Amino acid sequence: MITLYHFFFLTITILILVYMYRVFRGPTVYDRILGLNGISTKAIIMLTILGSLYERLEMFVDIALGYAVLNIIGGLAVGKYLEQKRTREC
Amino acid sequence: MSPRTLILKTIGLFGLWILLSGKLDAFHLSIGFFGAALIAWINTEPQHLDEPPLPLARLVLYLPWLFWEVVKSSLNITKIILDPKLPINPRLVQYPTNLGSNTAVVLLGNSITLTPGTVTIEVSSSKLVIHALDDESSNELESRSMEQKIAEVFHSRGQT
Amino acid sequence: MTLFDDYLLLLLSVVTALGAVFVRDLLSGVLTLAAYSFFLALLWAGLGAVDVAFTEAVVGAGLSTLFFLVALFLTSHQEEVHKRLQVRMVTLGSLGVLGFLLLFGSVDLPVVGDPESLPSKHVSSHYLRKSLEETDTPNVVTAVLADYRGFDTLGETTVIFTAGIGCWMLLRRRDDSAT
Amino acid sequence: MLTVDTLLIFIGLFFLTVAAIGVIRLPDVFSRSHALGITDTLGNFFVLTGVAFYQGLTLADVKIFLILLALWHLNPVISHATLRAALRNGVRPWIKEKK
Repeated sequence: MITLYHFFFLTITILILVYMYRVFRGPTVYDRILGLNGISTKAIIMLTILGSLYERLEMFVDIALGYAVLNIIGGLAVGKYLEQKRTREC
Repeated sequence: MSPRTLILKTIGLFGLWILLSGKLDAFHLSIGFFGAALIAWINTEPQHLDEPPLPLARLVLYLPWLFWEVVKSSLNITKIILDPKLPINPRLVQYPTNLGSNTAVVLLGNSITLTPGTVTIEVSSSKLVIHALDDESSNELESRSMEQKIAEVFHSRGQT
Repeated sequence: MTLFDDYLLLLLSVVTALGAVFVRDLLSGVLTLAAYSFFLALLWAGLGAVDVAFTEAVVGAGLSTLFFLVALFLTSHQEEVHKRLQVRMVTLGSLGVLGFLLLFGSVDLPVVGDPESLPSKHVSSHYLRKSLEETDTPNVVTAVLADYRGFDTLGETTVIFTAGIGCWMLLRRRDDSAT
Repeated sequence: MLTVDTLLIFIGLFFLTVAAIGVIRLPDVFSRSHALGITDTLGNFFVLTGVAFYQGLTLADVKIFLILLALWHLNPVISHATLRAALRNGVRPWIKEKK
């Protein structure tokens, strides 16, 4: 049975594909990172919606929490990396 | 680190553990307690003693106001993006501030970034460089209402 | 209707995997790889393997990205494009053969959840029936990974023991005078 | 059947879609980060509160609240770090041509 939550899931998938377009096109590295940041935020939302879909929200929320925290560390590391290393635009 | 901060840290982490695990039997509680104590013991970062403590009560009052600002400016940006003409006028704004304490400046910069339409790019203790997307959000920035609010929260010398 | 989500997730992981290969910039490649392993984690979670999913999300998407970044600190992050046609053809050909073999092998795999398939008839029924009373672990996959396989393959415990020692070495309190 | 949770998620998805359109339409990194700002704040808030309403009040709601707190707190920091790196490495903001 297809519920509204399937529709939500589909919408977020399409949104992630839109962000992937930005990641592929660039034009600068920063655009790609911005796009990926958007993807990871969407992914956290996707996890919670998938959790409601499978009726096992408490399990998926745990994963989402861990991912959110580490995602933030990763984002900061990328920012630091880009600042220390002068980058050519590509 | 004084024993008092150690105990406070342990209690805070233990509370977080109980929230996250949701199990109240002796086994999980004891694991959580030892884990919290261990982490509090390992983290002996010196506290920033020169910073005043956060005025938590007034901060709680500040958050709903911030949320309302976020809603307002989000609707503004939504209108801009959905407009076929895309009426944007991006610019960099130099924003001198004299909030004084670093915590207040960080809160200001974070609030400005959280509000869609304005993003903090550079921060120092006396000046921020902000990228504003359109005229309305840069006018909002010029009115300095956010800085006044934060100055009220911190009771510092935020002359505007 | 779980197949619906599985197909969407598979589509996303294929797109991100292709992205990781085709993006010319190494940094973006690393980040796309992180997104890819996250969707993989979602697939694991969909199959009910909580702690595999958790490990994949935390280690695959989070920590290994950090390690790749640290490695990138030491190199240039532009990829050099090899233009030699011959090498590319060999790579393409061998990858094609490998892909064909993998797809060919997947034809014989049992359907997920099929009670008549060979793996379901062996020890799995014992695990499914007894794992809660034998190991006190609510999730069967976790019980198999951590309890049943923890000691029959010695590697599992050795790895965890070594990781514990490593954590201790990194996190132990140093004297304030030493640092 | 339009309940509170689906309504909230619909509102959130609307903002998320607007943000995605903005990320495609806007001209440079700096203005795109504004579009992403909508997602990070309002979209997340509405979708996550919607999901929290879905099962009534459970322990999962507390964790959803923690996720929301983490996202609200640290997404500005990430976008700030990215943009600062962009500016320092010589990416100039796009400016409207004077007519």
